[in-house]
Amino acid sequence: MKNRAYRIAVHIVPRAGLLDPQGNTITGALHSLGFKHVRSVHVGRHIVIETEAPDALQAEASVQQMCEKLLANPVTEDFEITSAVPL
Amino acid sequence: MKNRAYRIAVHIVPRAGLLDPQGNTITGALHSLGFKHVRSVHVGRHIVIETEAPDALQAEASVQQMCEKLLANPVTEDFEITSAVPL
Amino acid sequence: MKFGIVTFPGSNCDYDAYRAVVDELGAEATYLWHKTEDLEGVDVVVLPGGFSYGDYLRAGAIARFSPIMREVVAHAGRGGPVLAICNGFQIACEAGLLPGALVRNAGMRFVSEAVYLSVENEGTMFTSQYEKDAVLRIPIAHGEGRYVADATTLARLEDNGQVVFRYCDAGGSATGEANPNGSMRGIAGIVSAEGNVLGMMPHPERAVDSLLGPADGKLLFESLLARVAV
Amino acid sequence: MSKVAPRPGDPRITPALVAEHGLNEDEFRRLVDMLGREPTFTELGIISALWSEHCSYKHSRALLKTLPTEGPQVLQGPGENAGVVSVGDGLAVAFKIESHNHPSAVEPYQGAATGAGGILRDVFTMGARPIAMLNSLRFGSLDSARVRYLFAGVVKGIGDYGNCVGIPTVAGEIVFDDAYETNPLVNAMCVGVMKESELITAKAEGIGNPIIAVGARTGRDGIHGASFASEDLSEASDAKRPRVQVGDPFTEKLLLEASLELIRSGHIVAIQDMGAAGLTSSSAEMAERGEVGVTIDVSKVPVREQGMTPYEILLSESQERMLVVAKRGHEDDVAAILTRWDLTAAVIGEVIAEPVYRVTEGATVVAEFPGSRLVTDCPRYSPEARESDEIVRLRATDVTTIPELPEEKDPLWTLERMLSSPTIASKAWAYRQYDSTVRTNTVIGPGGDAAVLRLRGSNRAIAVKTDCNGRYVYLSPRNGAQAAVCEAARNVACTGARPLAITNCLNFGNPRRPENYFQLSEAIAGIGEACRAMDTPVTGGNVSLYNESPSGAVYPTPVIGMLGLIDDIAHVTRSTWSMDDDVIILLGELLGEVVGGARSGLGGSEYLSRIHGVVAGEPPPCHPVLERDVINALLECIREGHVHSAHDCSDGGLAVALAECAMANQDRPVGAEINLAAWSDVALREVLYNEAQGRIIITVPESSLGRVAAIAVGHRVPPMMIGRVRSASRDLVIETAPGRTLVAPLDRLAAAYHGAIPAIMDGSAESAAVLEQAAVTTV
Ligand SMILES: Nc1ncnc2c1ncn2[C@@H]1O[C@H](COP(=O)(O)OP(=O)(O)O)[C@@H](O)[C@H]1O
Ligand SMILES: [Mg+2]
Repeated sequence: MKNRAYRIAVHIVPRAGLLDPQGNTITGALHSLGFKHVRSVHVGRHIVIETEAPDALQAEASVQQMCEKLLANPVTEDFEITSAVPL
Repeated sequence: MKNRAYRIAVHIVPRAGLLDPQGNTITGALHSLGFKHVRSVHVGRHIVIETEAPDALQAEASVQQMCEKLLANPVTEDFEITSAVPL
Repeated sequence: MKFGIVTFPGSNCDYDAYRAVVDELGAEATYLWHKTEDLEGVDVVVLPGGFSYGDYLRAGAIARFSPIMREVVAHAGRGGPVLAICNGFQIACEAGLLPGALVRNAGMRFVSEAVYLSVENEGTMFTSQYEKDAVLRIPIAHGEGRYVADATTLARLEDNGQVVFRYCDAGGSATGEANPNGSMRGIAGIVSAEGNVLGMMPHPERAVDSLLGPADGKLLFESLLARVAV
Repeated sequence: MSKVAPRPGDPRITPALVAEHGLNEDEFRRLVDMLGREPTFTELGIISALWSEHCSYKHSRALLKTLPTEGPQVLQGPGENAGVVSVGDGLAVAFKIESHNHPSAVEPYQGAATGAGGILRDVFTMGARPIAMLNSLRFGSLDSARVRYLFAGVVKGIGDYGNCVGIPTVAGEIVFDDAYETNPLVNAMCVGVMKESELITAKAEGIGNPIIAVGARTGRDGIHGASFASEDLSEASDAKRPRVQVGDPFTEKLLLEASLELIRSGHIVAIQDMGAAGLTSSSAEMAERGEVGVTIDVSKVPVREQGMTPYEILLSESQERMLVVAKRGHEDDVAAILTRWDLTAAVIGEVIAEPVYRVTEGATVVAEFPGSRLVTDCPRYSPEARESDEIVRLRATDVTTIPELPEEKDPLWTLERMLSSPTIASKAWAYRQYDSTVRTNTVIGPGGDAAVLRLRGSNRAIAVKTDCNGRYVYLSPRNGAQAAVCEAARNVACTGARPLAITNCLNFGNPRRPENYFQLSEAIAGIGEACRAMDTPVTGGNVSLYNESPSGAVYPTPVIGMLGLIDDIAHVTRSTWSMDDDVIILLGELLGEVVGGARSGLGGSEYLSRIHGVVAGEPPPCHPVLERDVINALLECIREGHVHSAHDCSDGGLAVALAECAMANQDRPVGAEINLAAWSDVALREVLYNEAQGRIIITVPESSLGRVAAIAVGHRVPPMMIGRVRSASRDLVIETAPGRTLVAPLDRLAAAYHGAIPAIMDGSAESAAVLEQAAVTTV
């Protein structure tokens, strides 16, 4: 079976409940810039992967593995994978 | 007019054509872990903002401003704003 | 007794550890290249500081897959001593040699300065030569040194005496102000449950020569030497 | 010569295109004359880079020739990637400073990071292992949001790069002044050590030897960076944003290790960084130094992007790349070393006998120059020099008539206000972000007068520091440049080091304006005079012109990077007080030497600028010969073991220097009793804040007093006992007139000095933006 290329985005976010200094710092900075209506900010990683696979499902499965093995730290992070988009 | 709360996610990515050392290094690591089909990886930030606004459009407009003023580096990054989700 | 100092591609304190062991302790040391799978019969493995793979993604995340890490894990499994400093600590956590994780400093900035540490457990093979409750002055230099773990893990670490070093002030009190990176419970260094893997963010290998400042790190290395001498 | 035809798709050479490449009509005629035909687009690009100010030094070369460059200590003077001096015991030190001003103005984080990367490569390509980095920075006032963003970004860029490569950043300076508002100065210096025998130069040699591109792949970044660095900063620069280069410190670390291994391996004959104007300038310079021809095939260069043209490949300023000339037949050995470090190497050309500089794309020749003329035909300019009337007027201002502010009735107010001036205040906010202790050589890190690094395998140490007071140079260029050399020398001497040699970075405005060229030529003359008196030859440096913004040129800022040598590590001396009851002595005249009737007043002082917002008056006269006497006196006292601390007086004068001695060391503030009543006939502000040159505060034990006085007098230096250290006291007490004292609590001084910059930066939105945007790792 022939492979084709897919693009998949992954969001890796700090586990809820962990102190989020980055989010807090940005919230503070936004307030001081006049964005008073901001309630909260959370920052994670947005990783865009282009990979080849026989189909979208297998592309996603392989990205799931990448997250488990390398991209996310299971102690501190959660991840979510968006659907594969054919290129 | 009464404000309500929205959640908006922003994706900030390194501008195309610029060197992406982080993406390159992760690509290399994924290859050596056996994910040979990976073509490229780009790492950006995934920022989730909760803010109040009269309506979704204005919430998005204000997040657009936040990106321009603070969140994204205008010289090296592009950003994209997802639709506001009422909370 | 022989120290094996692992060199990952972006290690940069491997040299400091080597010089500390050889010049200041008069012990034997060798560099171990990360692509090899041979520990060359060393007694103590040092995972040194630095930026193993540029610390891209997360500090230590990629290095733990280096070929040599399998051997290091096996060595630790046999009860062999592993001294994991700074980036080494991050790698050890990523590799599961130690519980918890090291994330970005609470102040978000890289912090380079000399801090005070209290020795919380002088009964380990790394701290036997220190006095009880000793206060040490040792440099830190890191951007991702905030130790985090879940509540159960933290409780277990405390109960088992696995918290070996805590950030403190000059008088030995672990105040919030003395904590340079927001680590939970001011934790600066922990040992594994078996006591043979020490991970710490401060750099004892930079504190062995009084020409450069207090030599409070020297006893850590001497503790290891004393253990094998027994 | 080969036939060179335009490449299909290349733009036509029009006057507009030529102008866009920064060539004037005369320069274009020279080019056509050299080639004997119209250039191709690729050739125009090459020349535009090579004849840019940044690469060709066309406005400064004649002036630079006047600098002293020789001495028994000099192993390699200007002209190579870095200067090299012998420091004894078979060891040599390579050091160099370079600017990255314009890239940092556009993108502070990457601009500063790649600046640090570039200067590191300059040092390790000499065969030296980098052991320390310094940085000299100028920004506008921190009141401006943009300036806070630039400051935060530059500091983080320097830190992240140096920290990752593992080279300690140990010293520098940071000055804030409106003159640098939109055009900050970012100068980075690197210092490396090697055995004398390991010195290698970047001279292409050996006909038939392969030319190898090493390190990162070539992308489209920074194309035309060199000519960009040679233009005024204007609105138009904003449109040039895609030119920014991104640094990759991890690859740099690999390149550093691989390059040193290559150099020691004996497989190569030359190595050179691909810096400004990338492959073009590195290959042309190597050929020129070796007086050989080269041929480069751009199709063999490893690229990062598809469809790159020869023009783009030649002019790319992608970072972390090296050009190597290997010995023929050793290509595989070279490749093996690089592979071990996960780097690539590609043979892209050859050293040839024919005296041409030739570029091919496969078999097609796309550019060719008569090699020897590429450099010799470069235009040289000595434009008109004329001092600006306005500056003459400013200098003639009688600043003694400026009335005191009502607040100054309280002298503690003035002292606190001085100490909290961001230019004077502690820079720990910045250098706490720099790993200063990695490699375990740092005997004195940031916070001392100069940094001191031990030399392993020897009982010696080196001291390094950068200095320049741009305000002095602005008001009086020749004198100010001398003062920069002397301050740097004094700073290294205060640690116990004998000044040995300098590198310099000349940051000036557009040289085609007569008032700017005047400043440049006077400043270079001043550096030369001071270096001759101090016996510190110039071993290299960098010229950065066109530092202008819509509001005018920056202060002329010739930053001096000084290297000093400490023969015996036991002589290392610190700047802060420690021993109770030590006698505090001022070496040098409190009000400056009276030479030719001129005495130092408050002209050009930080006091006038900070308290009164005035930049005017005659800056303190600098007398390099007297400075040398003071330094010699100090060093003799240190060598005989009398000196417990030494600190020079510079910005902010005596009062600021005394306060620093007392509380700069936060771990251990130490009080003192000072008696200045003997000067009560002089205005107090002049006594406390005049910036007379040639002054050093030392502390010695009572028992050394007689000997120290004798040594000083032997060097024609007046030693003045001005007080005593009181280590139990929590105050700095200064008797300003009989019966009148200024009691300055140390905790208040410390709060002003240590708290000023954090109070502005921590929690500022710009600082947050930098931390967020520059996050390599975001959790
Ligand atoms: N950008 C910087 N990087 C590292 N160290 C710095 C920097 N700026 C200032 N320092 C350090 O802070 C101290 C004070 O610097 P400076 O005010 O220039 O001293 P001086 O007035 O004696 O020349 C020095 O130790 C200097 O090396
Ligand atoms: Mg000084």
